[in-house]
Amino acid sequence: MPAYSEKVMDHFKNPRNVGEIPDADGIGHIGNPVCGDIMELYIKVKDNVLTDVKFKTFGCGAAIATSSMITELVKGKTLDEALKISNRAVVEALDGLPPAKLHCSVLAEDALKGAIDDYLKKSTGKGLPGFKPHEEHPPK
Amino acid sequence: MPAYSEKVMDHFKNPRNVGEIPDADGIGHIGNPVCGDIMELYIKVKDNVLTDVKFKTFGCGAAIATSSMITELVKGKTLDEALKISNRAVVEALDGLPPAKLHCSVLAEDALKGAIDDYLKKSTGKGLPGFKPHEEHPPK
Amino acid sequence: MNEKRIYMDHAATTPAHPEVIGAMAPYFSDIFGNPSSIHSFGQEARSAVEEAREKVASLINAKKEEIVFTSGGTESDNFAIKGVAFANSKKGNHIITTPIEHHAITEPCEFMKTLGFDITYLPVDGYGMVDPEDVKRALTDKTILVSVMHANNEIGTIQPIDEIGRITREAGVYFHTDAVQTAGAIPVDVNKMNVDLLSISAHKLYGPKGIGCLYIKKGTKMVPFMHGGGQEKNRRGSTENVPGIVGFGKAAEIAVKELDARQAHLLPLRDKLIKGLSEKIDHSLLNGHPTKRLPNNISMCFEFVEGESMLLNLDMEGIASSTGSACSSATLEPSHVLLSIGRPHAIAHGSIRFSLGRMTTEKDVDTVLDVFPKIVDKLRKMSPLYKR
Amino acid sequence: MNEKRIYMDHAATTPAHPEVIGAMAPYFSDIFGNPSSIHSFGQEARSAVEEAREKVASLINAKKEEIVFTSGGTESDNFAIKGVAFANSKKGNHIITTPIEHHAITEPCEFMKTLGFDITYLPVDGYGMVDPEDVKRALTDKTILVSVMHANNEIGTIQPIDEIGRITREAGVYFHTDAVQTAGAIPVDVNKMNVDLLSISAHKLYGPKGIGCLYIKKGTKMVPFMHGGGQEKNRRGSTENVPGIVGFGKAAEIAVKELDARQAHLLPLRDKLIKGLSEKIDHSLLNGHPTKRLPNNISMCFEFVEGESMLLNLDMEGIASSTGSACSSATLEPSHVLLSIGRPHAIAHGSIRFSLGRMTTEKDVDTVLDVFPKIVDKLRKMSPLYKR
Ligand SMILES: Cc1ncc(COP(=O)(O)O)c(C=O)c1O
Ligand SMILES: Cc1ncc(COP(=O)(O)O)c(C=O)c1O
Repeated sequence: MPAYSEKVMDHFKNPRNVGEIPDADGIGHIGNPVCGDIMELYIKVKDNVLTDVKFKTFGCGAAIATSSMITELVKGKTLDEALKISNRAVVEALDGLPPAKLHCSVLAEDALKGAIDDYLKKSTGKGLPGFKPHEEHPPK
Repeated sequence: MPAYSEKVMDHFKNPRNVGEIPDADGIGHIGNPVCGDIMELYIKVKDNVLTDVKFKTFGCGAAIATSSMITELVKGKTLDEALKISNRAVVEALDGLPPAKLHCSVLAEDALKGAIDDYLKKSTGKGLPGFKPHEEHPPK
Repeated sequence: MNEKRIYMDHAATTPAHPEVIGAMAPYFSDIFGNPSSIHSFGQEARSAVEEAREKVASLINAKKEEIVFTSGGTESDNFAIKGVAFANSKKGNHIITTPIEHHAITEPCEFMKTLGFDITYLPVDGYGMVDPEDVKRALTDKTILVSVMHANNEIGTIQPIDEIGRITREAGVYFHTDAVQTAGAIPVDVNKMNVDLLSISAHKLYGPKGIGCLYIKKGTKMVPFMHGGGQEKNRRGSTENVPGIVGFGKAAEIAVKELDARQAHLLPLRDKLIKGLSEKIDHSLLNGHPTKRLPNNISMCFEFVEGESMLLNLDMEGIASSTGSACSSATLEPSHVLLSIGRPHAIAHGSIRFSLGRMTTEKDVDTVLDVFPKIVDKLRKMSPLYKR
Repeated sequence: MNEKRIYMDHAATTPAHPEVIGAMAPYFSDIFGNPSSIHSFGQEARSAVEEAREKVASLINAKKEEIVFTSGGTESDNFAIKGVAFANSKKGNHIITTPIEHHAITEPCEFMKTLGFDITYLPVDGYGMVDPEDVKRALTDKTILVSVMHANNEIGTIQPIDEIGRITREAGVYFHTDAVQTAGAIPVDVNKMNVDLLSISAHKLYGPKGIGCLYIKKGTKMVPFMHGGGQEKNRRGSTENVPGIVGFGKAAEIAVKELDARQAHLLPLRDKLIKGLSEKIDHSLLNGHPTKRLPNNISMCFEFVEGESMLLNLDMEGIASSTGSACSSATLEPSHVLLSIGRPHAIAHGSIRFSLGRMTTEKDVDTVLDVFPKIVDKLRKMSPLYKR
């Protein structure tokens, strides 16, 4: 059972960058309702920089907090910089997650990559090389 | 574990008729050290009446109390009257015994019968008809 | 701090009643003897234990000798399943139960499976109700035990135990019921219910944690679960938890006295909360039977939102509740109970249970009715599912 | 009433330490949450449990994660035996133990026998001591577990656990020790002792009744004993007994602090009582090892008298003791421990155990030395055996 850090609770209580971007350049959609976590990540890209990032999440406290945290971590970063931010970095930025909740950070990483993948496909015709969402949340 | 009645504790604390009768007319010896209970019952008989009864007992609280009680119950009684006093009567006179301790009353009855048997053997050459101590306390 | 908070998780555990705490107090260091000891310290403790046994027996209309104290509901359930299974394995290896039992039943059943036992899980309907006819149909000549809980801890549905008991008794098969959620909450009568075994856990009825009992009808063939010294008439080893037992006894005594009042107090509150939430929140579903239901149980699913995030938001408002979502469990599976009554995964993840208690007030209910719809609203705004 | 009485039965149970009672107090109805609950009530309780776990781990030099809370020594012992047996039955079906274990070990072993396990009971010498070489000789390729108690509850003999542990570790066989009588009484260090499993019961060290723990070395292959919810990292179901666990933690903390002082206090009292009784009463025998012995244990046999009658006479004088005579048991057999160390039945029936504690004074010892010889004298006068 979760005993969340203050950072997690802060991001859960006041999630940053909630919402959609109607004219998003890329959208990452990850997870499914069966497993109880869905994240949607919207990005705006200008000159290779993530000028805006927003999310919508259906999920537990950790799912919401990791979504919020990853948007904060990548906003203003270049795509390359953003892609270097691993799920581990998200967990660290949140002062840790209970072991049973680590999968949420993987979800967040995948949602970001999914959005970048979508952006690259739209803009270059080719997606993010090697991108394949983790199989943490297989549909049943 | 025993929760003895007040009567039992009274007879245990102040056992009646403890001792030996050096010139006893009959001696009942029952039980053995293996099982943890031994009773010796001494009787003096005059005109078919138990004029004196004494006991020595190695055993638990119930063993001592039943020995004491049976001596009190039979003292002054005729042999026939005494033989009618069953282990059950001893238990009742003591206001009951814990189930695990009922065997002690059987021991007391047998000790009395043993003493009368011994007396009859000595005085008439024939023991108490049908007397056979219970097998409650087989030696090991 | 407690004063501002609203505790609506009585199905998880209850605070010990003040009289329970008072009753236990002398037994920690004054009357502290081991009840198996012959000396006066031991005998004082023994009397206290036997007095408590009487009180617990009264709560369920049992005989004193039929009550075996355990460490709680889980031990009682393990004892019932394993005790009957090991003692009657010559007769048969078949156990019938339901898919909505507490893990304290299903896990021992699954364990016995590894030792060669067959387990039948009966179907339940959309309310989580068992059909007694299904019990009849499931019985075979290998069946040694049927275990059906009295009322479900998550969705509150109360089973037709009496009827099932008539069927098992006729078939000569032992019948166990887990009454952990019902003892002290609704009438429990082992005779009317036709049960051979019944589990109770004290901390669910304002008694202390770590103590419970298994009712074992006289003559029931069982092996001990806790093998050890000859305590509890050789049915359960271990030095008796004297303060716990005394506290349990007191809790049972209070429950007998208060039973009617408790139900009269809780039913309108429960129904007000269910009605209010259903009206105020769209896409909400009541879990469990609307009337054959624990008087303190409100279990609902709210679509498009996840349970833990609702629960944490409630907690932030000082309201304690529970969820059947199990995002935190290793399997990521939501409650097996909600799945068994046919809730799809996505909806099962969005469940909340409020369980009321002795101290719940109408004001508490009103607070929840005020606060909770806003929470759902806030979370739905954040949910990628709601827009669709 | 307590004031006049002398309690010398600390091996049976101890009064909870005042600080233990104080520590538990808030956890009955203030901080009463279920530690599995996510809300604040639950998390407060969770913290208390984890803090207590730390303290208990410290007492035996274990890691926090290696402590599983149970309902007491009996459950810990059952868990150790059955948990290892069921989990390792593919590897083997042979368990080695001793004839002088507590029933909480021998009864589970005898139960496992009915399921096809083989049990070897090692020989013990006249002091009840196990020879480590005998352990080595008894090991087979089917052996999955060795269980040898740290110190015996009746006769106080302390076993060479370290050495046995070296042998089992080398052989790759799990080793359990029942430390119910030693934790808090003498140093207990799971690493020095080379054990994989170790049982403790809180009420033997001034903690509350109904709580204990099993130390499970990391990596030990076990199945749960109490199957249920995922508590205790899936190793033991059931709502945690929070007040009990907190009390246990406090008792462990106090024990760490007081351990040296306790031994220094008890050893001279123990030896004075043994010496005094031996000198004042003819035909008396010390049971157990004279020096490798619990600091609080005086166990003796007095020929020609029976244990319960000594005990009751002591109780009448306000002195609480214990006997290995079992005239009250269904079998009428005296203590299996006394028979195992070679005491003939008749003598085994005449045993008394005094077990001292924190509050025992030299005056108490002197009172016993004054009173007890008179009791033996009185009973011998009544005994048909003494004259011979
Ligand atoms: C229906 C039911 N059975 C069994 C249990 C287990 O009881 P305990 O946690 O006291 O062992 C519970 C509660 O957790 C329950 O609700
Ligand atoms: C050596 C030993 N093991 C196990 C136990 C059982 O402990 P509990 O009665 O707390 O279950 C005891 C005490 O009764 C004991 O002395």
